[in-house]
Parts: sequence; C-alpha cells; structure tokens
Amino acid sequence: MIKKGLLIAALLMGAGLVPVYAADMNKVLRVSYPAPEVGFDPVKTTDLYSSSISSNIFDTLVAYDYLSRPLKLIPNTISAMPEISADGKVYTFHIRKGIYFADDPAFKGKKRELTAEDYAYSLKRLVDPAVHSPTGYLVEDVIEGLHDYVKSLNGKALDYDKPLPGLRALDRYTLQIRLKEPNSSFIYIVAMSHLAAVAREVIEANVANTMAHPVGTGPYRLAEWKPGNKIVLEANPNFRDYTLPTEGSGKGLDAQIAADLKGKKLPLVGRVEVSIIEEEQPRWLSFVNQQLDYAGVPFSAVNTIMQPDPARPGAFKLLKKWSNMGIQLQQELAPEVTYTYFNMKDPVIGGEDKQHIALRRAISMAYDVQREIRDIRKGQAKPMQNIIPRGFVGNDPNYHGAVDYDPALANALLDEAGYKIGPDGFRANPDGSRLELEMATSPSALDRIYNEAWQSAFDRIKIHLRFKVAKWNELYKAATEGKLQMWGSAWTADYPGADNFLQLLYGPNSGQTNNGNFQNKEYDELYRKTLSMQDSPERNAIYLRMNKIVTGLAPWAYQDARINNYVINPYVHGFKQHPIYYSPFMFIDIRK
Amino acid sequence: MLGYIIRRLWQMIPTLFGVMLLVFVVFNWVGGDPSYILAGKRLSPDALAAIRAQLGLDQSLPAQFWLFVKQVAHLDFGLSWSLQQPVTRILAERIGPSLTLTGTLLVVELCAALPIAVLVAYYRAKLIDRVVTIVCTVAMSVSSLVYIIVGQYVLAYQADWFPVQGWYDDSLLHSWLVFVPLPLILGLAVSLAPDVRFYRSFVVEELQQDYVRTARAKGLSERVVLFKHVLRNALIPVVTTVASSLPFLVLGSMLLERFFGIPGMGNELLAAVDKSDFPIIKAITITIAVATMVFNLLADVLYKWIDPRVELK
Amino acid sequence: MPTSNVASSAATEPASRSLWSLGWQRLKRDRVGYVSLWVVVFFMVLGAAVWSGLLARGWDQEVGNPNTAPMWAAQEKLQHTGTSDGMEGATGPIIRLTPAEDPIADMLAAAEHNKSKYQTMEAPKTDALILGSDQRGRSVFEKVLQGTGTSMLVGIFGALLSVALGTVLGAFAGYFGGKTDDFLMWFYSVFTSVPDMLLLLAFAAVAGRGFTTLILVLSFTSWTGVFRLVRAEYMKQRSREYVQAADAIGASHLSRMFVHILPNISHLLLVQFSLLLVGLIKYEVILSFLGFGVGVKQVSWGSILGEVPTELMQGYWWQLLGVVIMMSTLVTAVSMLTDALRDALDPKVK
Amino acid sequence: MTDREILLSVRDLKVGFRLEDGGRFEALKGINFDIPRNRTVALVGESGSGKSVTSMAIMRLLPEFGCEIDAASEILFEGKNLLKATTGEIRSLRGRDITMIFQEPMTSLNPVFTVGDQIAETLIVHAGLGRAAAAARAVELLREVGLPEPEKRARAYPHQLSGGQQQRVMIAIAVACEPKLLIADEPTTALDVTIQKQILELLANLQKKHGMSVLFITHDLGVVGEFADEVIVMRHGVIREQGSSRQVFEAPQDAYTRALMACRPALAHRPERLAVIDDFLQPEPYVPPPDRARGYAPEDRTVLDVQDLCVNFDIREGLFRKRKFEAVKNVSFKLAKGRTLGIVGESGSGKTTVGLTLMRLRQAASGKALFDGKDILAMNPREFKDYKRRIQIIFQNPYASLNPRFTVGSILTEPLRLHGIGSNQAEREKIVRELLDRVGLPSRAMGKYAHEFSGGQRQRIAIARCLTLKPEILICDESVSALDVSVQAQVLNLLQDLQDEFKLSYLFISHDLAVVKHISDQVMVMNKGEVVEQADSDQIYRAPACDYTRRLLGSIPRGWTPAADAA
Repeated sequence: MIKKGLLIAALLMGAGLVPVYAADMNKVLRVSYPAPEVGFDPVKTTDLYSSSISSNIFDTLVAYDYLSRPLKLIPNTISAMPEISADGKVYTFHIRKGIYFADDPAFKGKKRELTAEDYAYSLKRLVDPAVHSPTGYLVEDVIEGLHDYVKSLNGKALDYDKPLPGLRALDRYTLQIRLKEPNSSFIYIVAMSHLAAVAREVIEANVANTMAHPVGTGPYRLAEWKPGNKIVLEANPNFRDYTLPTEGSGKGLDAQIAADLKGKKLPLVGRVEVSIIEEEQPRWLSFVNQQLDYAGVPFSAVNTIMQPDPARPGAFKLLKKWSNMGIQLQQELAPEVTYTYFNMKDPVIGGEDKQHIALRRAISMAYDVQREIRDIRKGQAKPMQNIIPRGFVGNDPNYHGAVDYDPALANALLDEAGYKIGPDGFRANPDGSRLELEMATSPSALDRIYNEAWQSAFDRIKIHLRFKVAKWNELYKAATEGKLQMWGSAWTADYPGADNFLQLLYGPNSGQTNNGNFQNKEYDELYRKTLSMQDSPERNAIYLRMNKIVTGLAPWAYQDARINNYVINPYVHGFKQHPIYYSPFMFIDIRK
Repeated sequence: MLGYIIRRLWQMIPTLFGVMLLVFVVFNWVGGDPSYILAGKRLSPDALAAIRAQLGLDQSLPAQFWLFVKQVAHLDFGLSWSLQQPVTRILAERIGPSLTLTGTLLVVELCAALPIAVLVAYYRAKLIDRVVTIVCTVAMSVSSLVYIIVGQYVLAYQADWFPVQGWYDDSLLHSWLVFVPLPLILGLAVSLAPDVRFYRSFVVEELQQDYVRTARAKGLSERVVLFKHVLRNALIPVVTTVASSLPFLVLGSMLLERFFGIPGMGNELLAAVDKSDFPIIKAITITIAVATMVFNLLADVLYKWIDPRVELK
Repeated sequence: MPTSNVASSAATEPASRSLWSLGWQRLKRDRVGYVSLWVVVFFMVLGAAVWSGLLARGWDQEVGNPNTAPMWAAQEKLQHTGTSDGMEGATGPIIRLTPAEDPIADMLAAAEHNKSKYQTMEAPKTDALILGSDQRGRSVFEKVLQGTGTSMLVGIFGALLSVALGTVLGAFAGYFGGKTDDFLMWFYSVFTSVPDMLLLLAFAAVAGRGFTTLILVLSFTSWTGVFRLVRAEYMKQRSREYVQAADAIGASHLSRMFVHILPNISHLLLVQFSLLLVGLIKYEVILSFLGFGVGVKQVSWGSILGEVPTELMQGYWWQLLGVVIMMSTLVTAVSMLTDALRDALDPKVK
Repeated sequence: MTDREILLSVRDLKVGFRLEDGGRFEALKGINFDIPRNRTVALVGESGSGKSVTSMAIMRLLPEFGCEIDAASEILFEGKNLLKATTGEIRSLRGRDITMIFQEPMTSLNPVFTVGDQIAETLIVHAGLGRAAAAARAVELLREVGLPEPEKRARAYPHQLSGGQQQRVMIAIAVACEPKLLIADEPTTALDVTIQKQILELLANLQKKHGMSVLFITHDLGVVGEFADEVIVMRHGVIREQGSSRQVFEAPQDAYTRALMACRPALAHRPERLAVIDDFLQPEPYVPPPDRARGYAPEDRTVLDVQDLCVNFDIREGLFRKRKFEAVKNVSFKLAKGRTLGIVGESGSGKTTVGLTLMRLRQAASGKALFDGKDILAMNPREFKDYKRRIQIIFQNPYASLNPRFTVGSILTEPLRLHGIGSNQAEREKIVRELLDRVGLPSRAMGKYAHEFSGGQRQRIAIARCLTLKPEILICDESVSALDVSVQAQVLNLLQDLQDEFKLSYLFISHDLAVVKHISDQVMVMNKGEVVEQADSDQIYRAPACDYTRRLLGSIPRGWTPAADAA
C-alpha cells in the first residue's frame, strides 16, 4: 500500500511539469535490460541496448513493420519506399515534410524540420575518422566514392559540406544514394539505427559528449540518464502523427493489437523507465511483483514458470499459477545462431584435409546438443541446422545441416582418421604426439556449465581438453588475432538478410567476424555472387550449396538458436516481440 | 597537532604513488584491451587503431602512467571508456546510493552490536554469554552469499515483504525508505555476529585491567564500573576499528549492491572490472586509497581525542 | 649413592612440559574446543580422503536424473521437456549432405562399420540419492564431499602461504626497523589501501582458474593482517631480554629472528592460521561465485554455491543445503577451536 | 597499647583456588588476626605467602570463579561478617569505610578520566556531594596528599603524573571519605627509594591525622619497622608470627622471622656470606659469619676502562624535528679484575643504559670502552664477536630473559654451539651439567622449560648461561631486584662465590643501595645520566660526598627503631 502511494506521488510530480501531450504522461512503462547500455549516439554504438534506445529517439528512412512476419520494410520518414534504378545502384528517397526534431537549445527555440541534408550528414558521420564509428563499414565500401574520399583526407577533417557523388541531397526533401555495386541488402542497412537522422547543430553543440545528447525525430526523447543504471524516456511532444502502420496477419495477437491501437496516435505511454538489472533472479522477482511490466523469462527458472504445451508440440505454456494471474507468454525463435568455431588455421584442429575434417566432425558428433537444450537451455532453444536462421529469406527448412549426436561413430571415425588411443587412455595425434585441445571460455557460472558439457563431450571421445579462461574482451582480441583454437560464439541478426549470417564464414572477413579463419574459394565466390542477387530459387540453391560446403568441412560445431520467452503483465497491451526492435515502446499501452 | 597532520599528509604521497603503480601495473597487465569491447561486432584494424588512439592506448607505458599521474594530480579521470561519460560525474552519482546503504548499515550495526557486546561481556562466562557467543560463531560460519541469496528469495520473493530490488534515482530518502531495508537486514545478518564478538573481546580485555579493581574498591556498582569506566576505554579500539572501516562505506558493499541493483560504487567497480573500464577502476581505487589514508589519519586524531595517553608524533 | 637419588626423584617428578604441551592440556580441558578440534580433524581426514581419491571419486558420474530431490524429500515429478531436432518447419523431404558431397564419406562409411565396439550401455539412472542430484544428474552428496576436499585444500594451503608471507615480511620489518621497515610498511600500506576485492578480481582475472591460482591469489591478498601482527610482535619481542641475551651470547640476526623469536609468536601464528582458514574458505566461495575459482573438472563449495541462485528459483534447494551444512560445521568448528586455542596458548596464563 | 579496640578481625580464614588441571591450591590455611582501631598493622611475607589474598578477601575482590572461601571463615568488620554481607552492603563499605591502594598506581588509575574526576567520583557516591562540591573537595585532598599545584593536577590525566604522584592520587581517593580502614598493598614497591620514603611518611601522617587503621602489606620488613604498630609475618598461607612491632623486631620468636631479618643486606655491616632461610631452620643456632672487607686495591689490574661514555636517544618532536635526549653523559670508570663496581641510581639515571651500551645493545654516541686496551665500542661486529663472549649480562627479569620455548638444556648449550666450545653435543651437555651443578641446580633441569622454575632458579640458569662462555666481566643489571629477600640472599651469595672462584669482574647495577653496598668494592652513584659520586663502597656509605648521595642514603628505611614505637 505504501509503495503504491509513493509511486503515485512520484507520477504526479512528473506530470506537473509537462504541457499537453498526445501520450498519457501519467502512464509509465517499466522495463529492464540485462546489460548496461553504452550511450545514444547512433553512429558510435553497436550494442543491442544502446541501439534499442536510439531507435526510440531517432528515425531511419525505412523501418520494419511492427506486426508483419516475416519482417517487412515500410517507409518511415519517407513518403514511399525508395525508387531504385534499373541497374540496382541508385536509391532515391523522398522525405516527408513536416517532421520535426524534438526541441533542444541547439535549435535556439525554433522548430527544426527534418531534411535530406540531415540524412546525408548522418551518413557522413559514419565514415568521419574523427568520430571513430565502429559501424562505418556498413556504408564506407558500399556507397560510391565514400571510401576514396575518406582515404584522401589523410588526417584532415572531413568536410561535411563537400558534395559527394554517391550521397546527395537533391533538394530539401530528396536524398539520393549511389552504390558502388548493386547490393540486395542495402535497404536493410538503411533501416539500421546507425543510419538514423541526427541534427548537425545538436552534434556540433555537444561534440564532447554526443552520447548523452540524443535529439531526434522519434517518438521519445531522453529525459534522464544514469549510465549503466537507468534510462528514462519521455514522449517527444514534437513527434509526428503516427498510427499503427499495418494490421499484420490480422489474426490472433495481431488482431488483438490492431484492435487495441487502431486509430490511436502513438506513442501511448508518456514515460518509459528502463533499469539495468544484471542478475536474473532479481529481474524475475521484480516482474512478479509488478515492478516491471514485461520481462524475459529467466531461462534458469523456466521449469517453475512454464511447461510443455501438449496442444502445440515444441511449444510451452505458463504454469497455472502464473496464467491465473493473467500473465501472458510470448515465444519467438531468436534470429540467431550459436556455434563453436574451430580455428581453421590452427595446425592441430584446422585444415581442409580429411584427417582434420574427421577430427572436427567427431567433436561435433560427441557434443550432445539435445542435452544442452534440455538441461542448460531448459528446452528453450532449437538445434541449429542452417547457417541462415529459420524464418529468414534463404533459409531452406528442409536442410538438415547439423551432425547427429553419435559418440560411438565419433570414436570410430577418429580411429579411421588415425587418432589412436594411447596407453594413458587418451587419443594422440596421428604422428604420435600428444593431443590436447584448448577451448576458450569466459569465467561466469553459466560458462562453467557449458564447460562441463564440453568436457564430457571430449571425455566421450577420449581427447584431452583444457580451458583458457579470460575475460570476454581478452578472448575476443585473441580470437581476431587467430590465437584461439575453439570458442563458442553467437551471431544475432543485424538485419533480416541471409548475407548477414553467411558473411561469418566469408574468407576476407577473417579477423573481423570470421574468427575461425574459414577460407574456402568456392564459398567466397558464391557469397560474392549472391550479394547482388534478389530473392530467387537460384539464390536459394546457392545458399544450399554454401551450407553443404560448411557441413562438409565442419569449421563450426552447430549448436542452437534460443527461443525468446517474454512474460507480460495483464495490464500491458500492444506488446509483440519483434526480431529487430528489442524495445518497441511506442506501441505499448498500460491500462491498469 | 597541525604539524602532525601535515606530516601525515606528506607521508601519504609515497603510498599514493605506490597505489597508482600497483593499479596501473595490475590493470595494464591484466585488464585487457578495452578497444575490443568498444569496437563492436565487426572489427577492422583501422577502427581498432582509431579507438586505441582515442583512449591513449597507443602511447608507451611510461607515457600512459605519466598521464595517469597528471590525472590524479588534477582529480580528473577523463571519460569512462565504456560509458563515454566523465568519470567524475559517474562517481558523483554512485557515491550517494553507496553511502545511503553502508552509512545506515554502519550506524544501525554500531547501535546494535555495541550494547549487545557490552551486555554479553557483563555476563561473561554466564549462560547468556555462551549462548550469544555460540550463536554468533554459527551465524558467522555461513557465507555472506548464502544470506543474500536466501534472504532475497525468502523475504522479498516468497514473503513479498520488501521490493526485490531497485532504486529511485531522484530521491535518496525515498530509496532509503523503500529499498534499503532488505539489504540492510541482510548486511546486518552478515556483519552483526562478527562485530559483537569483536567488541565483546575489547570489553572483556578492559575488564581485566587494574583500574577496574580500583573502581570496584571504590565501592562503585558493577553498572557504573562497566558503563563508565570500562566502556570509555573499550571505545578506543572500537573507534579505531570503525574509522578504519569508513573507506569501505565509500566503496559500498559490492555483493549487496549487485544483488539489489543499487547503483553504487561497488556495483560500478564490478561492472568496470568486467568491461576493463580502466578510467573508472583507476578513479575508484584512488578514491578508496585516499579515503583509507585520510580515515586512518582521522582515526589517529580521534584516538588522541578519546585516549589522553596518546601523543601524536 | 647420588645417581640413584637423582633417578628416583626424577621418577616421582611430573614429566617436564613445554608451553605447547601445557596448551594442549588446557585445550583438552576446554570441552567445546576439544570437540571442535576433533571436528576439524575429521574434516581434514575427510579432505585428505577425498584428495587421495578414497572418497567421492565418482562425483562427476551422472548417476541420477537431473535435479532429483533428496530421497527423503517429496518432489513433484518433473515433466521433461520434449526435444526438438529443429526440423519442425520442414515442408518437404529432408535434405542432407550426400556421400558424394561429403569430403570424408569413405572414412565415415568405414567408421560406421566399426562403431559397434564403442557402443556402450548407459547405466540406469537412479532417483534415490541421499542429497539428490544436480542439473547434470550427479550425486549432490558426493559433489559436496568433493567440494569439501577442494575447499579444505584451498583454505589450508592458502592460509599457510599467507601466514608464511606475512611472517617473513613482518619479521624483517619489525626486527630490523628503520629503512627495511619503512619500505615494507610502504608496501603494506599500498596493499591495504586498495580494496581487497579489487585485487582479488584483478589477480584472478589474469591467472585464470585452478587450485594453484586460487591459493596464490588468495594468499597474495590476505598476507597483510599477518604482516601487521607479526611486525608488531617482533618490535615488541626484539627488545625483550631473552633476545638481548641471545645477542649477548652471539646469536646471529637470522637466528634471533627465526630460532628465538619465532617460536614465541608461534601460538599467534596458529591462531592467525585458523582465522585465515575460515576467511579464505569464505573468500573462495565469493571468487567462485564470480566465476573465478576451481577448474571445470574440480568442484568446490563456491562453485556449487555459484549454481544455487538459479537453482533456488526452480525450487532445487538441496545443493544449498549440502554446502551450508558442511561449510557451517567446519567453519563453526574452526572458529570455536580458534577461540579455544587463543585461550589455551595464551602465555599470560602461565 | 591500651584501649586496643578491635576494628576488624579475621577468623580462621581459609581460601583455596581451583587450578585448571583440577587440583586445588590452598592460598590461606586458616589465619586469625585482628586490626585494632587507629593502628597500623603490617602484613609481611614473601611472594606466595598469601598476604595479597588476605587483603582481597577483606575487600571481597577475589575473583568470582575458581576461588573458594571456606564457609566457616569469618571477617568481622565492626562485628559484621563481611563474607556474608550482601553485594550492596559491601559496596557501601568499600570506598567509604574500607579503602585500598595498590602496587601499580599507573594501571590502577583509569587512564581516560582526570584524577580530579576519579577522586570526586568516590565523594559523589559515598559522601553524597554534588559535582562541584566534590571537585572542590578533590582539590583539597590533592593538597592534603602533598601534590604541588593541586588545582592544575586535578585536571591532569594519570599518565601526566609521575609514579609517586599517581600513588598520592590513589591515596587521596582512599582517604577521601575518611575510611576506618585503609589497606595498602605494596604501595611503594614500584617506586624509587626517595619517593618511597615520602609516600611512607605521607601514609603515616594521614593515619595519625584521620585516626584510621592501616593494613600495610609488604614483602620488605625494613619498610614497616619505622611506623607499624603491629606486625604479622606470613609464609605459605600461614601466620608465622604476630605481635607488636617491638616484640617482633626485638625478640622474634619464629625462626622464619629471624631469617627474614638476617638475609637482607644491611648498610651497617657486610657479612662474608648472607644468611639464608635454611640457616635458621636448621636445629643448630645460626652464627653470623665475619664481615668482609671491600675496596679497590692499588695492585688491581684494570680490565675495562670506560672513558667519557655518552649515549643519546632521539625523540621525535613536532614536524620532522628530532630532539636529542642525553641518557648518559660523560661517564668514566675503571673496572678491576676480580672486583665489583656497583652502579646505583634511581629510575632514569642512565645506569642500565651504561650496561647495555657496553654490551653494544645500545649505540654509544661518543667515548671509549677499553677492554684489555682495545676499544670495544669502535670494533666492527666481526671483531667484537670474540670480545662478546668475554662480557656477559644478567638481566633483571628472570621471567623475560629465558626463552620460554627452549628447554634449559638448549638455552645453555646454544652459546657453546655458537662459539664452537665443545666438539659435540654430548661434550657440551657435559659442560652444561657441570655448570648447573655449580649454580646449584640438578642436572635433570636440562630437559625442563624455564616456566617450571622459580624466579631464583631462573636467575641461576641465567647466570649459568653467562658462565658457559667463561666471561671475564659480568654485568648484573638489577639482577636480584625482582627476587624475594630470601632468594636474593642466595643469589648474591652465589655471585660472590663465583667471583671468588673465577675472579670475575662485576658491574653491578641496582637501585638498592644496601645490596650494592654489600656486593661492591667501588660504588658509582648516577643521577640524570651523570656520575655524581664514585668511591670505595664503605667510604661512600660512611661519608657521602654529595647531596644527592646523602639524600639517597637518607631515604633507606631505617628498619626497626624503638623511637617509632615511642612516638
């Protein structure tokens, strides 16, 4: 009772300061992130949590529809999807008039309209050497002339006013981008929050600390920020009239949400409080006590929260205890792959000769993914079968790319390949030298559980295994330098394009994302070929071939893709998990 | 007195230098390369080099150390590497919550532990003393982690007597009312037992002194002997112990802050070590080191104040 | 007959006793202390038995079903989640790598032929375990026993090393004073000015996992208390008359430090050792909880407690119970023994 | 001896202590004595005699645990049995009717309260005075006990006062409420002889002035002679003799009493050997041996020639500054072969520092110490090693100078081993056995630890340790001061025997003038680091040349004088 009273008092205090809003300023949405954000300069951050906040503050040219699955791009600040030239290289965007930035002292009290120049400016910031953007690669080699211009700077400051042939504002509302090569994924890149529009005046007024001064045209603006602890967003009073763009499938949850939001001006909730809670237990407890409005299901507590749903094979439902409270469960397969890579340049485990392929395949066979899913993932994952996640264009649902768990076969295979069991009961290299493999790992308790699973896999095939324990960044550094033998990795989609995953094995990406240093000529050629192809059976056939190359050579031990489980308190409306937008705050309503 | 304080302050410089050296060596050696955290999912050598240049990691070690020395001299630790915010600002925000919890903890604990200790010492070797001593010993034997894990689970989650975790950023008082009680109770559970035992030993030690015999020979009642004569003397080690624990008020209780989501220094330090955020680690360590030295000095001055025998040299 | 005289009177006189044996006599009279001593001895024997492989050797065998409650406690039967091969969405026949496409098809075929010799029968899983099983189905009882061995090992050797380190440094600082003392005190104040936890995390991060690391890291951060005590004792003892007497008869500095003075503070070191034993066992728990700690093939109380927060939320309390019982028994016993030792060995009593 | 009205009487007091090994130690075996009103009763005994237990029993301050008082015992104070009184009754008696002062004034005062407060406290509790009145009365009391500037002293903390002043404060507390009985437990033992005299006089005056009874507990018969009306001699928990002072001193009935009086060295004469208790407990009567002549002879060979020895200590003061404290200033003396040089002085006179400096346990600032013509102070440690064995030292505290963790055997063989005396362990043990025999200890002592011996035996062990190295010079630093008189006599006799046998030279440092006179050929008086006077011992006692020496001699308790009784 006391708690509630205080809360209301806090809300009232907030409400007193604010002018008239479309959003209900008395409504507060409270959510949590499991890891700290970095900041809110879209070109400077790469982490999920920073980007999720950024996408609530800034607007990209195109955006994913909220409800449609598979994902569909729709115009966001442009009046229609861009015009693409016949050769696939020139994109023309027509920006809508009357979109305004949130107020900021940098605008000197005037309303500031969004223009094509803003996008041009924002894109140039990505490659500005002074900005050190970690995401500059997204456009630098893609847009014509950008790379050459940056290289020509030679330490000089980038001149934002200099017109570039590849990136031009034709007029106040028209932006034209010319690509070096046709690129079927470019439109996805345009939808990434790193390419959202910032206002030059604001950036220049806050050069020293752009991370803390996000000013955009999006539905929310940053009200308060305690780095690494709490982020408070407030509805942006200058936000344009915006309603739910499509009704999605028009069935089930989609229909419910469409009915809820139809015709309403978004956002609905005036204030969003995001707290960073790193431990799983308190996060869940907070949700149960309605201190959080929705939350992920802690996978460690899956058994006490949900059970397999007999009506829908493979799916789960909440235990009675929770569903009686009106809590809703949403399950969605994450757009990701998790795997353990083998370093293909490593003399012991790498190489495309049969002996080493057999070794890697045997390791994959000895690792029980099903058991991992059952015991560690608590059933909340599906085995990975394809480099391209399920549900993505290009994923062949019939392809079984994973190696089946079969320790006996793995042992027999190792015998064939010459890895004989020595007098100590462990296998030696075919040349008789001692065989001991090393797997990298971070030191957390969860990592330890995985370590134990891998340890038993190696015990099954009688190979010595040791762990190299270090902090994640140290391992990452070693990985990019090709110094690790094996390391568990995961990749989550940046955008729903197959190439976003296939590039993980693309030879030239060695030392960047291709940490296993997989170099296969045929694969690389096919990858380049598909880049300019549109979705077609031909392209799907190539994707299948690429998958088979990888299954054959086994640079990865496939693991799984997680199922994201969300629980939602009964008074929360409009929430639907989105594979790209982690925090679709503007669609959510609180009705207590 | 003033001369003493000046001399002590002067003596802090080599220690501070040592601390800086230790922190620098330890974290430059083991701390890992933060540029890999900042670089994101896709690494290019150019981007890495740019980040390293921005962080000053491309300079020689002596140059980096010299920079560190200058930062300490100016009390400006630059920007946090992971949060890109001024370290001073981050720490300024963190210190309030830490102090709110640990300060309350200290006061409550002193108020509880000292009377219990005196009482038990008064009845030393009687049943109540033995019972309390044994209870304390058993209570101390359980890991603090167990108290926190079980306490949070039972008191907050199952019984719902307290919020599970959280913090109001706008009002420390509000947070203190709502969020401090549970960590406070658990903190007490962890530290009350050892402190009672500790303080009891001080009192018992004093009870064996000759002046207690004199006081009794004067015909004073046991109560006066205990609370006037003994307590005043037993307070001397208590004050020193408390004063030397003050720096950790500033640091906060890492585990409690972590579990209860209190945005304090300890939580920040754990996160910073996790992310190799060297500027934050440096700043916190230097702050704690300076606090340790200053509070030690304070302890000595206090010592002088309550114990007339002490001469400050 | 003078000789017989001496012999007879020697026989009637009580046997001569060193301070240690007097302390032992006093300890024996302290009932709580004496019982504690035997509990500690029991744990040491247990630790040695575990360590030498006599006990709990099969702790990492997956003998039971995952997360089974202790046999004496009621538990709702778990619904095991169904497994999926991730092919539910298939729209046509399953496509696999064909032998023609497989670079090692021939090896696989041969291996398939030979694999029977590796087929093993899996032992049936039991649900009847004293303390239930963990999430891999290992017996919690055996695991906790194994953890006891590890924690004892880490605690004992860590405390030994800390005491040794603190004693040697403290002896030099306190005995020689002057510049030696200034330097060592500087070293000491630097270490005490940096929060323990920070040092612990930093050292642990560079050194990775394992016993040796743990022991080194723990002792490297916990020598300071011993140092302060030993230094103060040496300052006090070096001006004692028996030390001056040793100087007068020509004993060297090292001999005075370690032959004459050291035995006289040995009872304090024993007390410090047992205090550190408790302290380090508790520290190990926290380090392991944070992920540094023993290796994957080893288990300690801390690594078990690391699994507890998530288990507790699922209602699996038995690992917590096992560790808490063992740990609090040992730590209580050591603490009480420490108290008893402090009293029994106090030279003031004699 | 008329109107001898009894204030307190002890009847059949039996006190036993439970030992931790389950045994029982009878501290008092049923004693009976009376304390008359307005009289001073001296309770005399050596350590372990039970004299302090008696006083504690009267105050009811014996520890609650492990101490048993026989149920039939009675301590009647004005007819009331204190042993049966309630805590409240006892509390109101303590500090008002019965008060007590202790041996260690420093630790007996509470360090954190001003002395004024500590005096006032009694007045507030017992006399019902208000705070201000009590404070004013406290100042008066301080004046009465002879503290200069009492207003200022009342605001001082105990540590700011000297030992004598602290004891005066204790006395002020004790007499604050006009007690009927004051128990003084060894009140002067820890004090210098001049201070001792003042305190004794003060006590005597106060006794007369307030008409109270005093129970004066001491180990030193000499102290009580001057002012006690009655004397009780105790040994091993039994009263050996009691009676009026005249009776006890002039015609002691008990052999032990006689022995006690005889074994203390006296200024008047110097026997060949001091009497020991056993001499008196033999059936045949004790015949005092002839006196021994002392003094340097011209033909004496000088072994140690100390010239202008100075020793300084640094005292840190203020910011970075150090002040030099001159502990020993220009001390010169010669020590002759086979002779004893006594150094006498009060605490802080620098006498101990001289001894330690000669052992090079302290650093000399300047000066020379020529040992056989070589300056041992200028030698490097290696050169000094050979000389080290030739000068040895016996310390004051026999409890601290033997390593408690070593057996006597290893204590004694260690120097032999270090200096390569004796070719193997067996040979060394043989030497040690002979030495033990020489100092009067059985050879089975070798396997024992120091704590198993009494103080006198320990001092014998310490002497034996020095003898292992066959030194030429032995520095005895207050070596007999901590011992009971009877034991002290034995050790002094031993030292004398050894000197006669081995022609040792002694540097005998002590605060006790009688002892120094007894053993020394020449005496050097030191005060504040300087030598005040140096002469042959008989001469210095007969005709002291300077004031300070005279004052020292004047402070020595004169023992029993019939005049005291007459007064």
